[in-house]
Amino acid sequence: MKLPNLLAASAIALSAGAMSAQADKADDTLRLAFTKELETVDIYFNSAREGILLARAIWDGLLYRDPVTGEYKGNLATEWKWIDDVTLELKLREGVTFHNGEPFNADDVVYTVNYVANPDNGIVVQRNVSWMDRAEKVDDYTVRIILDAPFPPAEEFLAGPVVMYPNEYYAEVGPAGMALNPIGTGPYKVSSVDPGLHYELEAFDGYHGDPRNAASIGKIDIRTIPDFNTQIAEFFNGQLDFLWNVPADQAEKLDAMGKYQVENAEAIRIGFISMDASGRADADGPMTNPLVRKAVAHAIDRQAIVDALVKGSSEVVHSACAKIQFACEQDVAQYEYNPEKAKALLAEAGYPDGFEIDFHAYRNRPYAEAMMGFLDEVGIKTNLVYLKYSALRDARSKGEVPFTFQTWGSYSLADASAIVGEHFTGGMLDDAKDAEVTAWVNEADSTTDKDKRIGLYSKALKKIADEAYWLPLWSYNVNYVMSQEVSYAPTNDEIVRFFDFSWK
Amino acid sequence: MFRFILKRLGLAVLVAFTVSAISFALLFLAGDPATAIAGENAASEDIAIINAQYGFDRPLIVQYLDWLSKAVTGDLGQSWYFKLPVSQIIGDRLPTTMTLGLCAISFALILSIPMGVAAAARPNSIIDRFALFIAVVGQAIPSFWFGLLLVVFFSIQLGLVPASGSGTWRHFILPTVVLGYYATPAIMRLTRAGMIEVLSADYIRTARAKGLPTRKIMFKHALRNAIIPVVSLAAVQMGFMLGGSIVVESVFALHGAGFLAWESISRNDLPTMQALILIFSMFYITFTFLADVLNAWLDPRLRVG
Amino acid sequence: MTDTSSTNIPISPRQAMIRRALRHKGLIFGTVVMAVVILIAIFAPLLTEYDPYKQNLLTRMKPPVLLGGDPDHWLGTDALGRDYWARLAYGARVSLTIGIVAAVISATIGCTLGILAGYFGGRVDAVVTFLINVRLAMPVVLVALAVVALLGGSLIVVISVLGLLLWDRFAVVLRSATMQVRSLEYIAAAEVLGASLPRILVKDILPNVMNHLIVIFTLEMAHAIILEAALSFLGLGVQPPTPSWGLMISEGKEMLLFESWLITIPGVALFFLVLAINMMGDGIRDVTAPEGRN
Amino acid sequence: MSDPILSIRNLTVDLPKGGDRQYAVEQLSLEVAPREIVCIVGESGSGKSITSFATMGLLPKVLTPSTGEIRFGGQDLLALPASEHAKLRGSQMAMVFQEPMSALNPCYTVGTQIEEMFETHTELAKSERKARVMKLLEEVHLPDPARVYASYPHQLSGGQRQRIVIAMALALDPKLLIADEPTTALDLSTQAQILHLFKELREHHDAGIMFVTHDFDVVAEIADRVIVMQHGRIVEEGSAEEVLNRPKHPYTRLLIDAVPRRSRDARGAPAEDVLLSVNALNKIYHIPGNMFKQARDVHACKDINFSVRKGETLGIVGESGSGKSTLVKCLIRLEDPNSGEVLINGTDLASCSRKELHPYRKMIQIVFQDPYGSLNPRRTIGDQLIEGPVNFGADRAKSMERAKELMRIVRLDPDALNRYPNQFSGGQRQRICIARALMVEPKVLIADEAVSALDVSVQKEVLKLLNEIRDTLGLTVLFITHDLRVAAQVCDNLIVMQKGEIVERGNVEQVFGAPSSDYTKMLLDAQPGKDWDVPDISTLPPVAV
Repeated sequence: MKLPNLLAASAIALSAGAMSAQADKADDTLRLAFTKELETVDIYFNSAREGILLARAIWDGLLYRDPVTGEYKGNLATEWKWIDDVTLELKLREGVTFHNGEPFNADDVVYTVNYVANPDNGIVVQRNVSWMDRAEKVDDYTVRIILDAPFPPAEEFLAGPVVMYPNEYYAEVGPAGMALNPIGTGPYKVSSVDPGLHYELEAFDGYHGDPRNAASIGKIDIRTIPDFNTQIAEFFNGQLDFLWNVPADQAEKLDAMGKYQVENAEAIRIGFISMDASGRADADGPMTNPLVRKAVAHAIDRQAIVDALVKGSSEVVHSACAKIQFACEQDVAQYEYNPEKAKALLAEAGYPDGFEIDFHAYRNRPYAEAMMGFLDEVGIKTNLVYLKYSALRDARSKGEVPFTFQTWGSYSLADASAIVGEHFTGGMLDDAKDAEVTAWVNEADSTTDKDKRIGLYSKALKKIADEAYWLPLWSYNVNYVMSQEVSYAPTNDEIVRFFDFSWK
Repeated sequence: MFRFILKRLGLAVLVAFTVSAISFALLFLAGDPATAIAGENAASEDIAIINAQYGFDRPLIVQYLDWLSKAVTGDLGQSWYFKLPVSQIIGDRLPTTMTLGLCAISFALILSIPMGVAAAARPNSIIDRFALFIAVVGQAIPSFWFGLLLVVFFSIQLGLVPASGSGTWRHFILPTVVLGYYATPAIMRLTRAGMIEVLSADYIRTARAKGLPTRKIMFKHALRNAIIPVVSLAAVQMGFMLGGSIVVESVFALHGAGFLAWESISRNDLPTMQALILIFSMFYITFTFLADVLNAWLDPRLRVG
Repeated sequence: MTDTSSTNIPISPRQAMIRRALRHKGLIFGTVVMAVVILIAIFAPLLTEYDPYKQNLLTRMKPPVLLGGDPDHWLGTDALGRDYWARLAYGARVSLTIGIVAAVISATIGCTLGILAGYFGGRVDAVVTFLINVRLAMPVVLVALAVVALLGGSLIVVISVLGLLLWDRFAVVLRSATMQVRSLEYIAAAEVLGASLPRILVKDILPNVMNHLIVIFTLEMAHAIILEAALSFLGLGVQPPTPSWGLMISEGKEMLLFESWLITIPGVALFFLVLAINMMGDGIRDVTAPEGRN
Repeated sequence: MSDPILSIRNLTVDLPKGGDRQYAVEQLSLEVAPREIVCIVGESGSGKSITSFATMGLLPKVLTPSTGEIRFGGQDLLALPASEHAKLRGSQMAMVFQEPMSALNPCYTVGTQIEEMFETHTELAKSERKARVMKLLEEVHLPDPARVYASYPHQLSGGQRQRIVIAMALALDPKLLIADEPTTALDLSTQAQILHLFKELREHHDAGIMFVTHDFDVVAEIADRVIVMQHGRIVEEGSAEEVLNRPKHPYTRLLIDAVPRRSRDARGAPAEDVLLSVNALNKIYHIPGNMFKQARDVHACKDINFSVRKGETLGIVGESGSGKSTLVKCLIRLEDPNSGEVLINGTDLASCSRKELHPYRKMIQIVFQDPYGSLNPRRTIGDQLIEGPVNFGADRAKSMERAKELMRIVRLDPDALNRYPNQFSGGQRQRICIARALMVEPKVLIADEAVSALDVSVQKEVLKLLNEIRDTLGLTVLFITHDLRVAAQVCDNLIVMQKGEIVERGNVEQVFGAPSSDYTKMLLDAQPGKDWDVPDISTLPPVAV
């Protein structure tokens, strides 16, 4: 028992010493790893975090949201204005070229918008694009984007997932070609793609450089290493310069070694427990009773879990959205940790001895276990059903899941509609099916009046909290671990921006 | 002879067909393909679109026959996950797995056959006990733990070999050891048992009566007979390794077909999964067939009279 | 002139077996370790005052006493502050259950198929051989993963999947063993004496292939335990908070490079259990094999 | 006589501790001279094979020579290092084994295996080696040497294989040839040829031959000198003529007395009424092919007709492959005949369904050849004896009583019912099998080579027991054997089978005295020791012990 521990300890010491010898600064290459195999680099055909990282390096949106101030700036568009509720006119930046030399102009924007807005093309995340109806060319450097209906967070989407593709190239190669040889206007161009396994990026000399910086590091080398221990091993060996999404315990240990830079940043993702208030899974189930749902809320010591397990900059959340999101009302009912009260509520609800229920989850198993421990204390016996996301989502959409631990990353969109709009508008992920809430949210999402939106969301979020449809848990955070030579300031939106990296 | 090869092949096809039908039903009934295609953050309306697009509402048998008829012509379909032809993805990944499988089985054979022979030559000697030790440890140690220990020791601490990846032959050393060691105990035990049995056979006594040197008796007369069941076992193990190297491929970040299969399960990428199961069972069938041919060469009793 | 056997009557097969067993070091080692594990499993509540499910987020990952930990938890605590010794002791129950029940299921399937194929030969044999081939051509780990991934990893699902996938060796070995026994003349004699088929199978075939059955049983039991650990490693074994050793290894894996005792303790326990089962299997084979023909 | 090639003095070989005796061979001394065949005779366990293995240096590890010496070519083999001894093997001394079927490596052609002798011990060139092999193949009278050279063992018959082993032994013209029961596993006709070959060798080679056997007929056929062994000791030694006709030691006399006579034991004629009759019975086996072999049909029984009267003993004689075992299996319905009738008391067993057959099962019972394989090692004797009656609905306790009685009839201790088969010797097991068959009170008892695997002295006892039981219980016996002497001694009538057909039938005197078929004539002619009339021991002068 003792030996392997010593082994590991000495291994760490040794490799830490050897680190600096294997500098990657010398060949100007930043090496990092993905944990999952990315299905395709074409951002419109993947929905993964890894895809967003690559997309932000390779392509540009029309707008740009400053991650620090939250302010929207021009990117491929320099000016934009609303003609009416459903028409946005944009002036495009001149003199921009794609990685393959194709010049960027209004045709590219029109082609891209019309392509992605067409449901027949099967863009994976429809929500990102379905709000646009079409684009029209005014002149070579002016376009109009026509919406189906008023869509308040349009700017957020244009600064995020909606990136511009080269029209001639994309028309020729299609998604398959784009996946293997992506072409954009971004600070990095792709020099090689081994689908799912290996990506090499190179700084793009012709980058326009505003509002984002041009790349500082010459090459980015990304491998897929599924086992996180192996990633750490490679980090020790100097084969990786940068680890992201490092679990809290490991990040602490790495930090304690004093050899690495460990950074923690907030993420837009929040965790929550969704309860079967509408009785889809079990019409007479305990979760249909608000007293039970409130008992659950009182039973779990969220602060303790945040302190012990989630750590970092995470904090307990009470409202069903992320704090940085627009219209995320914070003044809602709060349920403090109080097991006695939970027991009393259960007794009042007719479950003095508690009950037994399936508890579905798909990630962060230790968090789920910790919550189960707390629930067990008040008499709620849970059977963990730990499934792959797709299987769980399938079960949820069929209404077979009474009680589940979920998380939602809102595609890094800083607007409450990205989370509330998805979960409380009567869709297949809506466990509450509260007609009133649905009406408020739908109304909010079709008006551009910011104050009105804030008011409507406030009503909806307050009711969600009062009824305890969800138990919002905590905000997530991301740990980044870097070698000493790397300089990078992480942002609070879970996005790693390669162009912000530099060597010390 | 020709007739029997045909019959044998027919049986093989039937086995492959049955395996693919079973797995098709199993995978299809248990998972929801549309969610898988849409991905983690997909919204509800995305899934509805996909369901219509791919025709998942058709009866299962129709979908299966559709798949099968295309598979026969070599069209394994498109990966739902990568949106690329399955044949292309598998083509990319198979070489890694094949390399790993061949290295591992060679390692296992090189380690286990001489040890099995030596152990059989002197039962209960030090070498026999050592061989037994190697075997029982091999059976009892979980391969992922073993793999990670090797990484800590040989890669992090000694810096002798890379911890992950598949770039050079050095990348394959640790995975080969881990996967090969997994197959070693069974092969060694069988070699030892076979040798002990063969060494007590009458023809070995005859060989000794002829005054042949011990080395020649062991390797020419005994091993050739003892190796026959080992060949069959090695074929089964080889087939198993190709599909069963998931854990090793995951630890060492070798992106082979085994890992692809496992990932395809978690992504519900049915076309890839289906194709892989078909290919793995084909491999198994091919290996056992080759083993039979090899055995026929080794053992003339199995040849045409 | 009754021919009484000479003065030194050879001992009965059972006595001879017991004598050989008492001299077999591996068997004794295996049996002792196994017995210890079984006793720990049975008497777990007496061996620790801690509840294996009781978490305490304030005392997370306390190292074992040997590594300078708190004497209250002599094997330390896990990532949720649960007593590691309590989890190990209760986990013995789960791991043993998985091994034994999965082996019982596969033994039932494999023996039935193997004995029928070996006894009847011909068409029955062809069908069974085909089934064995189909089973072998199916990549076990993949199929197990697929099923567990999609049905969720409850103890019952894991055990059933393992049980339904590990019967091939039983079938193969019992098929050939039965064929061998089938050709012996006492089977013919029993048939001529009017014994019914079930009677022959139970009285004459089964006892004589029993040693093969026991040996394969131990092997597959060990195999099931190891496979469960591998499934757990891939996140698809028994579900938490059930303390199976495989799950403990998989949970401890997270901190492999930093708190390696978290994986080492259940890893060593699992290693010794599987080692002991295998050594018992080997021992039983050694002890029963020379029997039959003096 | 010239100087001995081999002389063994005071050889003692220890047995592992815990056995029933201390030595495998004790204080053994013998000599073999050139051009001489010395037969070592004894029953199983007498130490005769151990002696030959000790000489060759092929003893299993658990057996160790403790004292004495084996002098060969001027040196003591026991003092020689193993590698030196190995050099002598094959070149100076050679050995032929009992089992030709398994004595050759199945993976190599026989040519290669013979050539290995030259490869190991000589410097001959490849072409020369092959020429020498061809010559050897001719010398042992193998037809078409070129084809045989390229054949694998499984493509040759048992007799041919034994010739290959002999050719191999002769390859380097060894001074000493040891033959360990070389003809025991062979058919009568083949045995005759191999024995003839040995006699030829004595003429053409200078080698001394040590020939180990348990069969006095074989001794009579070829021995110059005879050594009789019992319990690891030599009890008698002398010229063949002397030992065979005027044995001195009581044990030798016992053995010779046990050799079956070629005449029928006198006894009353059986009754006239036919109990069992077999009409036009046919059995065809379909041998399924495999990857490398075509499927084919084997006509194992062709139009078999015979009948047996109550109380009669009918002998069915034939070599291996003659179809006699298949016939037996059809009679007891372990196999279903393709056509024909098996009538017992007018009931046709052949046409019964399995279910209808059940009550008739007990009419015919059988005792098999292998005393080891025919008892279930995992059940007590008692449990196995009452199996039959219980299956036919009898009460367990009553059956147990009957089992005790039968144990007494077959002269075994009734207490033995609680023991397991491995606690009994081969002869005892055969008696248990007889008792088991008798438990259901059958009308017909089939003895399928029931005494072939037993030592002569035990064989004699069991035969005697069978005869007694037949007479006291009024049984009808079908006696299946390949041994003509045994058949002659116990049977009333004989049928001779060859290739699935009956080629000869009649009473013992007819068949043996005036055979009509060539095959029967050939068989009779092939018997070893035809010229030796077994002496009537009772007429010999008593020996002073």
